[in-house]
Amino acid sequence: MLEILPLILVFPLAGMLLNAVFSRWMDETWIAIFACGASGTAFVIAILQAIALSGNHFHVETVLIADWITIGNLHLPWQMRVDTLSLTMMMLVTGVGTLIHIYAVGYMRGDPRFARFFIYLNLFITMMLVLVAADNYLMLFVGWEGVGLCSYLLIGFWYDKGDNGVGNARAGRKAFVVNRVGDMGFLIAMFLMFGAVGSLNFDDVLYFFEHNGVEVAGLATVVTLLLLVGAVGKSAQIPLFVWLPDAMAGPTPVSALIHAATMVTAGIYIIARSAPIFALAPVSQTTVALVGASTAFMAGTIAVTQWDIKRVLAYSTISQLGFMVAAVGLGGYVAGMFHLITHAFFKALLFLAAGSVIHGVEHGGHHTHDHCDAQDMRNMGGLRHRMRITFWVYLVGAVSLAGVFPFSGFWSKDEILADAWNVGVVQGHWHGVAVYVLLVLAAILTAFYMTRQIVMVFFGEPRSSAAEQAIENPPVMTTPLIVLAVLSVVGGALNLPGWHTLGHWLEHTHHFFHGLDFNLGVALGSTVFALLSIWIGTLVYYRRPLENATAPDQLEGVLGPVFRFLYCKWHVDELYSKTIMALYEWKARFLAFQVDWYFWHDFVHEQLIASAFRGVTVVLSGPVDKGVINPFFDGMAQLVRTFATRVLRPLQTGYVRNYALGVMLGVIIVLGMIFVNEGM
Amino acid sequence: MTAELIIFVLLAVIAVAAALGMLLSSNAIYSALFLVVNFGVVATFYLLLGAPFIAMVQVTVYAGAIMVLFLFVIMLLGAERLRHPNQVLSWQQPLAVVLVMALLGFAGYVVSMQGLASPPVDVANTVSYGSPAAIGELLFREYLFPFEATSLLLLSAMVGVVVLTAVDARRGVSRGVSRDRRS
Amino acid sequence: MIPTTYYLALSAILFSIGVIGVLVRRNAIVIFMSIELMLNSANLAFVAFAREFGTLDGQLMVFFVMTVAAAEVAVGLALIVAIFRSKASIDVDAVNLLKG
Amino acid sequence: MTISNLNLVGTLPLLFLSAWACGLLLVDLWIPGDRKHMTGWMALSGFAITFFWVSSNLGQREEAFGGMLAIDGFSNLLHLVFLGSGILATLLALNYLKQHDIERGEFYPLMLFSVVGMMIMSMAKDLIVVFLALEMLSIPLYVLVGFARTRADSEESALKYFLLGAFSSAFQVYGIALIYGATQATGFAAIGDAVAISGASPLLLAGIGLMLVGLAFKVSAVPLHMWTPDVYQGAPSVVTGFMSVGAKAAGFAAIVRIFFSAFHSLAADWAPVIVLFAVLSTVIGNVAAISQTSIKRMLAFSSIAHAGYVFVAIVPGGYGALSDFAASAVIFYLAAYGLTNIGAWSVVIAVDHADGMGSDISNYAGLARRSPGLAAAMTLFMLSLTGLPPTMGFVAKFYVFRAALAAGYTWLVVVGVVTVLISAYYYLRVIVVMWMNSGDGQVVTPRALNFTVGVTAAATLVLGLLPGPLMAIVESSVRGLF
Repeated sequence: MLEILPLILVFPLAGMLLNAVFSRWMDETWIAIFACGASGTAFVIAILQAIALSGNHFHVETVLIADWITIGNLHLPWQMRVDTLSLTMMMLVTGVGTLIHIYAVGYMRGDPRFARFFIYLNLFITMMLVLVAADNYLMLFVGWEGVGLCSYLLIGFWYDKGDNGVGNARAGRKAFVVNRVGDMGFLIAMFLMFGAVGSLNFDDVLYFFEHNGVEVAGLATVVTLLLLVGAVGKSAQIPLFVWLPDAMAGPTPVSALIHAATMVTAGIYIIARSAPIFALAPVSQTTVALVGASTAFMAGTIAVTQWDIKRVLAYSTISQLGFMVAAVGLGGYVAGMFHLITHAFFKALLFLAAGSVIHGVEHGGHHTHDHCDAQDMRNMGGLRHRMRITFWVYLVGAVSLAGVFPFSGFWSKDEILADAWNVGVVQGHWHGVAVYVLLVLAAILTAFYMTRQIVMVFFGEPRSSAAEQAIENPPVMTTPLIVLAVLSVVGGALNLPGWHTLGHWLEHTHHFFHGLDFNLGVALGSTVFALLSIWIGTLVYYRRPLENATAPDQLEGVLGPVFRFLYCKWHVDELYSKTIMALYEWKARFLAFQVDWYFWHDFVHEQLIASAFRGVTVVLSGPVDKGVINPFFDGMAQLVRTFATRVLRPLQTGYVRNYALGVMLGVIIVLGMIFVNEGM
Repeated sequence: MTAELIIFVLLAVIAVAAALGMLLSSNAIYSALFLVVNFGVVATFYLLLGAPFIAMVQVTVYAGAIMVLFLFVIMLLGAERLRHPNQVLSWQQPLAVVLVMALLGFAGYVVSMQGLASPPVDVANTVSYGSPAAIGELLFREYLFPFEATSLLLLSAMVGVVVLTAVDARRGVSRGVSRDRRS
Repeated sequence: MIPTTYYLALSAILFSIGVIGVLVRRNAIVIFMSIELMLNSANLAFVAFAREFGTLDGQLMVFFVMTVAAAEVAVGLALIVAIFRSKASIDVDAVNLLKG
Repeated sequence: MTISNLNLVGTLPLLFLSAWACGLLLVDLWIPGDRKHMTGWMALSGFAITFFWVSSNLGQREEAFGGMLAIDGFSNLLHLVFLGSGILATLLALNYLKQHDIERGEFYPLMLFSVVGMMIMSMAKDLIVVFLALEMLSIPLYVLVGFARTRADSEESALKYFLLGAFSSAFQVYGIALIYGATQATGFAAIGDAVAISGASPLLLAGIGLMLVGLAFKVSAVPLHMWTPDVYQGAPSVVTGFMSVGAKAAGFAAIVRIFFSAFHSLAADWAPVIVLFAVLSTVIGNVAAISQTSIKRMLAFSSIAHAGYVFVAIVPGGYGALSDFAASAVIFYLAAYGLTNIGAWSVVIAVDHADGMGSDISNYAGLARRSPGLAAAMTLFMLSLTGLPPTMGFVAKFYVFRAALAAGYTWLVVVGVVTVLISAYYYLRVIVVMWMNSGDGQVVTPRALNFTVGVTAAATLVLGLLPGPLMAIVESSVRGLF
């Protein structure tokens, strides 16, 4: 039974090739059938594998496809690995992937590049399966690069749209370039592992580290930190997260599949896969946990300020990925994987539902010739009447994300918090406490911005004619939403306290993976925080809904210049590029905002909370996101390019005598090196 | 010994002077003639070194045929002097001198480390050494392959010259030079 | 008998003069002649070494170098003639279309 | 008069190709001017026959012409690289020459002569043969570079290539003279013996340095690279595709043979220079490529960078047991680079118009829509040149870095990885322009060109996915040679 595993790659690949070759003779229906069928078949195979594996007493199996690289004693085959960890990912990728395929059939209908979209999508599924089914780091890297390429192609899918007609293409390139930084870490880690172990097979490498224990702790620290660099790039953590919000330029199913459910979790997967190495490197674990927790918090604060329905979700995704990274950093691999799964359900759901909203509003816009921005939440409002199914599934996704009992997000997020509590309070590590505090704050923010979004989009009165005329989408789009909604509700059952189904399942892969007992105190605490946050959000946004599409955010009245200042992102860029100037101006604005504080009798608590949010957000999303990190990468690229243009190009003068001088210089350098080396 | 040394120094001075003359003449014709002188002196050195065959080849082929070809081309093109003696690359010259000085420095080091030991036997005076017969024997025995390869090399060079200078009959454009010359 | 080292020194000097000729002259033909001078000085070194060792291999080498030089001269002069036809100049500094 | 160990039989493929070239010169005289592609087809068949002849007997271990030539797995595999690039370039030339109105029958014999020179270069076991082979491959190339005589840039690049090539080969000759003076020999084996006995003298080291300069010039290593972009841009693109693979591979063949066998015991002296070449070439080549707007110049700088990666593979050659490994890595890398690069140049030819205006990267805008197959192939080539999986370029880079790691040059591998990262930037730009910009302009894709692109693209992908058999062949052919 396990021998059929390679078919899981064959079907999506075949679907891709079929569509690539024959799409010009097929209509959309057939393209869709091939693409969805390919993905669905892969899902069925994954299920069969799971059954076979449990029948096999969970014994790890490897399936050799072909020899690949054999250099001396180095043997790297195309070999797939079936264990509970890889199967979990395979089922998730193919299952959620299939649902998103089906949804995309409706979403992309009529697009001139319909076939190409599904070609990319099937290629992505193939590559993602290569990533999770690999039996060695190098093959994993192939998948890793492959999904990166697909992601990049799909972000730029509507390459002729975006700012100045090139914005989307630029977003794609940004994603690619930023990810290469992460890849560099991954590659160097791989070479180091290879140098020490002489192999890149998971079993060999992990055995080496487990077997040699503390003797190789130094190496383990370096390797894991480099792996972390890779994971940080792929999973959009500080400081490499900048590409993910821009990646929302791609079609919404792509955002759901690649930039929420699957590819971005590859970083968590690789950390989980390398768990035994991380176990030897407490420094790296601490770093991982803190990076994750800080990202979770920071992205949460930024999400509060966004207008674009997908950008809110993008920052939310970064935040939730931070939860997972923090979890695996604390050794809570089961919790991390659990959250990975539930997050895949509800975030895919939210993205798809957001896509449904956008689609509906766009449709309304066509109807009324109101060409407002269909992704701007200020142009929405009152959609709960016009798009009932979308509203309800969105609500399910949102409460699940907010961590409300008994939705799936509650169970998984709670387990992460329990892990943090365990490390911080029970075991008494300082970083555990820090992670716990940051994650709780992030959870509060999560509930707040989801409330804000729900209220803005679905409640109140429509704030544009497009929203008034918005209509519900056809069943091909809503059915996957309903399925995902059901999964978001019941997903928590995967790893209920007491049963620990997922924990026991994953334990077969590695003994590091074991769940933690339910912590009632933590659970109660986080539930209270979540509900409180929702209540505050309701107070701010539901009681005083936006008047119209151009009205300021409720908090904007409170925060005045700060909000507008946030809104003008390019302004912030400019501001913080002149660092010193920026500090002064920020101070001035801060004072102005205090003076203008005319609202404070009504909402004093909210204002306190809100101003804290805003203050931190200004700092984080301003200088850090827009002012430091972006310019850093742009600056590096610019520096290299300037060097090439200003220094290297003029050297190439075109005068043959200059070139002869170059040859002569080479002669002198070579002779000089040889003689100096010899000691003259 | 001393007489030999005097001859050597004298010839060496002439050789270097001729080389410098080639380097410094602004007229390409003079350069070529200076180079002929240099090649002639070097041919004398070959004789001193017991290489009569090579010396002969040097005079006939190098100083003779090749340099005549040079002179021929210079005169044909009327390119004795450059039309515009402006120096575009003013920094090239000093840099070149510095680099060549460095090269000479390396050469001096290498030569000084070499020592002044004379060869054990003076083969230059033995009759058979360097004679055409001895060379030919070696050429067709040990160096057969390079010899054959050279023939191919010359053939391809010939073809190349035809390609580069032949005037395209279809266009019938000769661009400044008479059209029946195929180098 | 003149030590080989003297010849080596002489050939190094001639070689350097050739190098500097390539680097500073602008007339393509003179540059080319300088290259010939470099080859020639290498030949001198070959013959000197051959005499030192009492073998003929060095002289054979010279023979081949000369042949190659002849081939190079033929192709090189043909090229220069071709360039002259289109540019009406053999100033290498005037041949400066491709750069950057 | 007898010659010891002549072994004409072993060199038959070489002799055959030389004879074919001479014969073709004669036959060409009777082929009318408007049917010169027949000469091309005949040259092609000569290449093809030799290709299969050589590939039928890869594992030989023989010598010929009294030990002047070696016929072994190393030379045979590289023969396949030369002949393969010859075949592909001839295929491209069939239409290219006519399209650019420079069709002359001599083109093909010159190409054959050049390949003969390359083949000799990879077999050479004597410095004089190395020198002659270098000239044999260069002189036809000088002519081929200037073959588009009607275009000023072709002439200009020929002059530059010629003057600098002659300049650097003068250094090489002088280097050979010094080596001869230091070791009393020109054969690699005899030099190796002499070096093992007497060790390094300044004379020998100077000779090695000067000779290395001549060879490094041919493979365009920084700082001897400056001719490369100008010549690659000015030369007819078929010639560029051919020489960027063939001449480079031949240069590396000679470097490997000389340094792994004759100067093996002096690795401590030459390895730092090789490392320097590796670092300078990868860094300068990749960084300079970023600012280029012409795809030809970009590929030229990319070829400089790739020379640097080959140098990375050569570094371990000085470490006793690793020299086989290094030689295999060099061959594999050259094969990968050759396939990919000729493929890329075929696409350049397809996009290039006769007026030479199609060589800007912006001309590739919208290629994905105009000619999806061509764009997909070009994407593959760019990915392979970057070294991304699952292409052959990735495996080759992996192979090279693995060799350097085995010799303990971790920092060199880190430099390599960082430069690969830099290179992603400009290779990616081509992909972006093809797939994400819109534009128009015609593409000329004759059948032979489609065939070339298809073959190279398929090989790049297949050998990236399943390089095992080729690796096995390479390793078994080279084992024990150095």
